[in-house]
Amino acid sequence: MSKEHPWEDGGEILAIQSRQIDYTKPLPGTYLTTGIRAQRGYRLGKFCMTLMAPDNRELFKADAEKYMRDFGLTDYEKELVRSKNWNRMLRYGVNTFMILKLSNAMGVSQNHTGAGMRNQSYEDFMATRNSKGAQ
Amino acid sequence: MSKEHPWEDGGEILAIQSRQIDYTKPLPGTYLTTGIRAQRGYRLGKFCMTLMAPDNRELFKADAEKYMRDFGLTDYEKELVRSKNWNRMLRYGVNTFMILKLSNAMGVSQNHTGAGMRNQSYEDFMATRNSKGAQ
Amino acid sequence: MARIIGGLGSPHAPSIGTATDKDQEQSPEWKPLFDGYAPIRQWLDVQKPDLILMIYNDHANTFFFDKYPTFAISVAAEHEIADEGWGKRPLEPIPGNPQIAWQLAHSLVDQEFDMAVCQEMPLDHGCLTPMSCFFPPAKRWDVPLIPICVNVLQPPIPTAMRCFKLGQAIRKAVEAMPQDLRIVIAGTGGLTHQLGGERYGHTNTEWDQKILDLMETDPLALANMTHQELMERGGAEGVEIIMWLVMRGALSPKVDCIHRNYYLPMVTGFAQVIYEEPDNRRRNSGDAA
Amino acid sequence: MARIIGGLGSPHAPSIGTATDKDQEQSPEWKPLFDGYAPIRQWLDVQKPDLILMIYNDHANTFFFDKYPTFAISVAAEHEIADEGWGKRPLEPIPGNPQIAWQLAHSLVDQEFDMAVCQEMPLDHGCLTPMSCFFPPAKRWDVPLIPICVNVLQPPIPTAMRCFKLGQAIRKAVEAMPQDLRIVIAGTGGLTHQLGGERYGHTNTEWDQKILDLMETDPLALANMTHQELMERGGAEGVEIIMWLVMRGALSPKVDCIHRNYYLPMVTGFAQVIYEEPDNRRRNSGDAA
Ligand SMILES: [Fe+3]
Ligand SMILES: [Fe+3]
Repeated sequence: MSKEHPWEDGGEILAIQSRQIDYTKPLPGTYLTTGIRAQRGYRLGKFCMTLMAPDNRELFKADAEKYMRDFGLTDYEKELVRSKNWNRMLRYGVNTFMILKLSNAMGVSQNHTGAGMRNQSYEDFMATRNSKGAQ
Repeated sequence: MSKEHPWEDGGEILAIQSRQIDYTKPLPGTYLTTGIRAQRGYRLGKFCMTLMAPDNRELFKADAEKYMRDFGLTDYEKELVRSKNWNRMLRYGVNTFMILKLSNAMGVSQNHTGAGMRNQSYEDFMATRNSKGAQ
Repeated sequence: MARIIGGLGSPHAPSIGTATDKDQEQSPEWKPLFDGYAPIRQWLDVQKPDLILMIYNDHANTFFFDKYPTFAISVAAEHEIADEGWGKRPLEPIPGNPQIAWQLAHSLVDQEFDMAVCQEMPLDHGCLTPMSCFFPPAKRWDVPLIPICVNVLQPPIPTAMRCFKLGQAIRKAVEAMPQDLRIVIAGTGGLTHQLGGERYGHTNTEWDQKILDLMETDPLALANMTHQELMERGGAEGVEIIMWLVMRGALSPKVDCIHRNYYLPMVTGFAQVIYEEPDNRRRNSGDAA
Repeated sequence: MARIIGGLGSPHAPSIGTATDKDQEQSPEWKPLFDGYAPIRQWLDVQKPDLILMIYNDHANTFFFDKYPTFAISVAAEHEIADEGWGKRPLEPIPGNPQIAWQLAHSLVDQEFDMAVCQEMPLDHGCLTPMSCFFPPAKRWDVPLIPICVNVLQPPIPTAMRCFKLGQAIRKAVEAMPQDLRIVIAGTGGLTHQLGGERYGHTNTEWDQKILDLMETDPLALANMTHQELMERGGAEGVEIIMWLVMRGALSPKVDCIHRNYYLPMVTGFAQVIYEEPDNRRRNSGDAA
């Protein structure tokens, strides 16, 4: 486990008591963004939201480094974006639907993003599906 | 009663049933913004909200007509703003707290606005108060 | 008196809207899904409701986490099409019904539901997908819409039971309205899916079929489940079925399920239903006085 | 275990904040008001609470009617000072307590309160006035703040009873927290005032005194009143006292009112109270084991 970034290994326990979700027993491969995780990921999530605007997407595509710097991402956050490691972003605290806005702006389709999250090639992932057309 | 603008006389009945407020018996001199009244006043209320920004207040003070035109107020709404008739604005559907943003931008203090709503001079209104300093 | 004549269930995946816009509804991959909309379109055509109440969720297009409501209701006269980051769908803005919506908002808040009340609510695929599936191009937009938005994106999200109770409160509100209105309520989203993490693409057809059984005959069994149970079986985003429970809560304990369809092509269990109010069936068949 | 040690009541008029910023607290006109804060400042100094829960209302500075929540809670780490249209007050941003706030949000939503959850919530005079009155410059900001915002601006607004129940739910949430925290809850706004229409400047001292009596000894009598009754007596904006009922609902049925002050200089009946939890008094006087 990374001492500096204790969320990296995915075993982070959120300090929330709830009748609805047992945060001490997280579902495997699932990272609900709430509590400290949501707080940590807020800036990067907000960054992803800016990519809904066409003009911003153009700026990002033209010079991602400048775009990230201008927004004020931390070095760690910039590295996360560059890595296209969607699961790391989820663990950091970026909500799934923010990530889909980022991956879209990076030209990665939803199911390519998903295959990446599953640590599979797109083809291997698609081979597990019933119908390849209806996506 | 104005046929074209049936809300003008203040006797408008909002078609809302509620356990909390009897909209068929409006409190005299009181115009709650909800329902059709809130819908009607929405654009003008949004206009007032823009005057929270210092730059916008400067533009408005420099050329109110241009500012209103650029925002897209209707002729009726422009006339309402020019009139400084706060009660008419309330009846039209502009919430009290939007009006305070507009009157502030027009250089009218809250208690001057209030005296106007009471159809009193500022001095006559202040004579009804316990303490003139704590305002 | 206004009344609810029936409930619809529908998925709301954006890919379905794209298929519609690209004229792919009859392609081999999409036909099994759109065949499931044919009876819904026909039913709506016959019933001619005066209003659709759409229970849907925003996907961070209308709301952001700076201020995320648990429940929101639109009182807008017209609903813009949201740009989610890949351009707006080619749809006209959808008319609302402010008078009924304000009344509904008042009644729900009086009944202790803490709604965010929205005079502007651009709509994303959560609402647009079912609308464009219910109403083919020639029928857009004959029927006005009141969207009710539920947070299923970021915990704390409302309990399944709270959603069921919201449906019950909506029914109470509708039945107190003096207008002669025939209203359809729709629950959207689900069924099984998960879009984030190593568990991306989790599906569970058996559970989906069980949901459809319980939704019809024993919705309280679903309403009593925790989010944890729902997510464990149906995936993190599978919790969206709490929006179907709002629809179900607005209907009679016993409904006539006159249509049910299921198709799981890729990552989401798509299901459609029509639950007709028994009272409405009787009226239409001439049995009622 | 976390616990609520007492409740405060305070007006929140912006003019009070201006008096503070202009160093007019001891002017003849303002002294009768600020004398009422002296016992509160002293009590807070002695009690040293770990957290303030502030029940306040936004005045269309943080939220607009495009999307207006009934109840909102801040989970932010820091709260910006809002510019209401006449420049920001010269105050530093106020720290929150995200860990406790997220826990509170979860607990309230689990208890069927449909909160809007806010990761950014700039604060207006509704919250800033009491904060700067409770904590003079040397004490800013020693105690973190969780603001809870109530719609009193545009109907439908929550019923008085719903607000009282929100207070009860907050208490339940606090008492389930394992942390050893001593929490103060404050209700703000009111008493009698009306800022719009020919009835501008309506005041009612007799009713204000009655509110203060009932708030202490029979809050359910207030909770059972309709908005119409409250507005008729206390003016349209006098309905703000439903925020005091949230505070009161979070306290024991019997409280020790150790301070009460009233002053009506211009258009608003200003009142301050300290309601101490009997349990807290016993602990401090050494009676408790
Ligand atoms: Fe969805
Ligand atoms: Fe206020």
